[in-house]
Amino acid sequence: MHLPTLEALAALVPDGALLALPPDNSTPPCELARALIRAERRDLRLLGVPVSGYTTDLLIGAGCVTELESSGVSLGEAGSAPRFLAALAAGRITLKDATCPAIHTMLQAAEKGVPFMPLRGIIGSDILAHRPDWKLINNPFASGNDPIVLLPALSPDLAVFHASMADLDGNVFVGRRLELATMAHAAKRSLVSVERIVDANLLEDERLAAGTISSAYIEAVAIAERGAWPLALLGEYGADPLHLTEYARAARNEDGFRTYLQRYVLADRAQAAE
Amino acid sequence: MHLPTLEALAALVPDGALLALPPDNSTPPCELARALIRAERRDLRLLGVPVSGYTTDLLIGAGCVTELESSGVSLGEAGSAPRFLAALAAGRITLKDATCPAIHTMLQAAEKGVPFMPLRGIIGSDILAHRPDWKLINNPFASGNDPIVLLPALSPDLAVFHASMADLDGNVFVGRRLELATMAHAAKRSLVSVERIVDANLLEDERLAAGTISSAYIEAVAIAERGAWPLALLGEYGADPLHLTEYARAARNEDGFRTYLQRYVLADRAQAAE
Amino acid sequence: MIRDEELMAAALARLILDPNAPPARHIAVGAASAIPAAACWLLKVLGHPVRLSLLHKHSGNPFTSGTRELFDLAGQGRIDLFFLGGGQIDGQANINLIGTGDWPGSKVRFPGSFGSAFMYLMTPRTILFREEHSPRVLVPHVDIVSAPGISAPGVFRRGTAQALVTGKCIFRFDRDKARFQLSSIHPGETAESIRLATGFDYDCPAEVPETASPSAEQLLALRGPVHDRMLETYPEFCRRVWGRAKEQAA
Amino acid sequence: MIRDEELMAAALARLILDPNAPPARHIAVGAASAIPAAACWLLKVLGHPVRLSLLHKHSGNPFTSGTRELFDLAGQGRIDLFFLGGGQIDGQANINLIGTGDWPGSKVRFPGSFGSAFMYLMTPRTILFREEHSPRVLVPHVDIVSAPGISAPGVFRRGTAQALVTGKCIFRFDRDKARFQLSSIHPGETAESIRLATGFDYDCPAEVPETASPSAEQLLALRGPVHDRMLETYPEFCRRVWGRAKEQAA
Repeated sequence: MHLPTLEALAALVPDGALLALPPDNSTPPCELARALIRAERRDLRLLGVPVSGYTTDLLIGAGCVTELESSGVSLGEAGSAPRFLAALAAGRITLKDATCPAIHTMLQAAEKGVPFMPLRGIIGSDILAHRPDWKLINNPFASGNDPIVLLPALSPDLAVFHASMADLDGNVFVGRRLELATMAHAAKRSLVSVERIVDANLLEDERLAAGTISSAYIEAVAIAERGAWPLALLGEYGADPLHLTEYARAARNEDGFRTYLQRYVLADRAQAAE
Repeated sequence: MHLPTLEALAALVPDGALLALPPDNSTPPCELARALIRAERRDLRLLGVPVSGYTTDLLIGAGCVTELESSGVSLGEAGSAPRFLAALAAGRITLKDATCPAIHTMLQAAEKGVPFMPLRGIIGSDILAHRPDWKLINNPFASGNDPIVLLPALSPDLAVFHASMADLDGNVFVGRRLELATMAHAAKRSLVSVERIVDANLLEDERLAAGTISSAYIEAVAIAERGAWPLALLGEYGADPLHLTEYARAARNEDGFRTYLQRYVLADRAQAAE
Repeated sequence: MIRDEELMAAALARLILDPNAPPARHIAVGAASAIPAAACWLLKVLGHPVRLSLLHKHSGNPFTSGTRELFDLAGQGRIDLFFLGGGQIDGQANINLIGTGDWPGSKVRFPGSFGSAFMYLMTPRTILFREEHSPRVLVPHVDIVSAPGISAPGVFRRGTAQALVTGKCIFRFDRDKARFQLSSIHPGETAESIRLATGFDYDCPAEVPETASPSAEQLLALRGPVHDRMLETYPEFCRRVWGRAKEQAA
Repeated sequence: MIRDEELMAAALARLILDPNAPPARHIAVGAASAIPAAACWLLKVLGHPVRLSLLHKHSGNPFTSGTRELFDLAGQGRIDLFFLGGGQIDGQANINLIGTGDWPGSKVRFPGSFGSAFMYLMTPRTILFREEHSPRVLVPHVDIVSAPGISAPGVFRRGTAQALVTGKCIFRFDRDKARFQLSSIHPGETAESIRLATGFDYDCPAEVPETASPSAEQLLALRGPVHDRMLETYPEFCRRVWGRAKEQAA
């Protein structure tokens, strides 16, 4: 389904939904996040696939988020994620610490339609002690002692990301970032903003097909040019490091963040893009 | 590693190896199979990923195979697989019946480096009763009775297939047949025949990267033009149904098969390609 | 004159649209299922909204994550309807794709189970289809169970067979009774001829309607646009049934 | 004049080539590990056969199956060596990337564990790297364990830390004693200054050599071809250390 505006796409995200988000260096749906803030979405639960950055910090700062599961939260070279840290310290968000392959594995379990999947490692990490939803069993195929962690399937309400292109049938090209395919397969529905709609069937091109997520998983697509700004979109455009530094500085305190929000999010998009 | 001849590639397959093979409608390494027959390879164990056809029937008929694990063996529209049926009836091969998603799952477990993975379904099928290596447990995440099958990781000694192209670094393009990627990831080593070597890095092209298996998994590549003949190679050329019918007819009995082998396999390749 | 394949395709199309069955938004069709594919294309061509995923479609194959994706989709509950056949099918809707006699087919060996042991349990609806209707195929009890018609309580299962369509009739499956009931009889057959040709016991109401023939509109669609769409994936079938594959394929 | 980063890169390169350690055919390097990346590029540039997979490489990123592929590769045993750091690192080589104080970081919250809880156990060799060498970072016991330095018998684990490289010295890790030993001291430091700056206890031989400075050949390589190869992935680092990122990036 193609939607006329990003606002229409944001309208499909209900309060309280569990949103799977790609990391900053992948296909971050920044413009969609700004639309969610303008729509005053509340009680969102975010899942970093497998880590989180600017988009998550922005949504947390704007008060849209009550819960976050991730394996790491930072602004990369721009430093730590200030609004995340402030919200965590103030107890405004609940944090579930994970480790990258565990998040991939929980999504793979949902993709496969099984209730759990095992993963090596983790044993001895305090993460395990703080994840009552993760189970430690003995490998049923081992003759002796061989503890292994079982992770529950995780099916987000929505997978949201920003891709370079979709076709008229709603197939979406993500290239080699195939963790997005697993994310879309695992999620109940996927909402995607794209740079452009192409007048060709991506499934018909053998070069593009492997990097294409079939429309079977995509509920809606809307165009958002430079929709990953101020982050990069793989194969399309680079990040805006100066802006990220500006954000990191502004977001150090509540007032600075409010000013940033006013200027780059709540103000109309034309301005924001300047 | 690029090899000068297909014979050199076949020489890397030891007697008794467990070979993972793609099905007829995927990227079947037919010319490599013919080279293995010419090299009189013995005691091979074949895994159909997830089913088997002409290539497998040919290797079985030529006496290269002692064991087969697959979810289905047939020549498709050309009918049943005659040499497979004959060898099975004569007790010359051991057959492990599986079901398609179970084979994918066992390879996924090896890809992930875990000893097992669960899969729904299967319960109530006689396959389960004949697979002592598959386990039935109760879902540890369920409050009540919820039996589920656990499948062991399966790591073939070799994944062998025929692709359209490889680059100079040994990266191989398979397009949307990404079960081949899982097969290569799960296998200890992969041997690939290709139609051509391209003078470009497949990883540098975002359109091709998602359908490319990185050289990290590929032990050796050799050129075999029309190496999938008489089967099709996706996106390259179609199958040769007349030849497959000729094979099906010839292979009905041992003599006919010997004649076929003589003409199309043991005779030198130039002739065979006619 | 209406071909048997056309009659069966139209009958399958009606079963797919059955308002009493769970919705069929996404249907997957295997390589061997030409007539079921024709039924699905018929619905699409006549404007019914249904996503059709052909496993062996060459151009534009919908499974961009490899052949595993079909099974992942089914695992996710995204495949609403699938078709299965069987070398043997019995009165409890068990299917046998492995062989007759002792394991793994000491009398006759069939190709194998393919995905049936998984798909039959993961799909809300399965339509069993086998053109040959004989005591050899429709047996009291299958020699080997590739996939079970029903499952014990507690076993995760989304659905069972909705119906069994053969060259002679349509049986409905009653999952609670684990038993087939004769639902309609194809032209030229009688309740008696069906009983004689069927190895398993089944319920038979006093009045059994004749299987409705395809409408003129359906026939036009089947012989025109449906044929054209099937040509790439099922050339042999198109040639055999409509005798036009060669020219159009060339 | 030799920069600290160049000294550490050369030291890391020597550790990677350690003939007594398992072979390092395939090394993966994360986004935050610029100096380890420099060490790996140095080996490649000087002709040592090693496969280098940079997690955040933009063009030609080696992970064509998505970011999960790194962890799958490690699971398969195909990653021979990985680098880990820590907000805290203790005397048993436990690392803490989560935070100080109570869970999940009541005093100082760090970014998070990333893949450490998996990679540390799945990789035959891990080299711990942290530039800051202070009692704040090198503690007797980490407040929170992101990934354990050693594991109980029976726990699947391919390897432990080989060494810990800091801005002041190199510690070797003895997995049997679960204890570090001072191995070499960077120019300008002494055994005493190391002891004062280290919060955990460790073994210290009577004679501790000075960390060897990079050779002229290594310096040429680092400032030339290594810099050029790192520019795309670590522009900030290149600018800071070699002050040439901007021009060349432009």
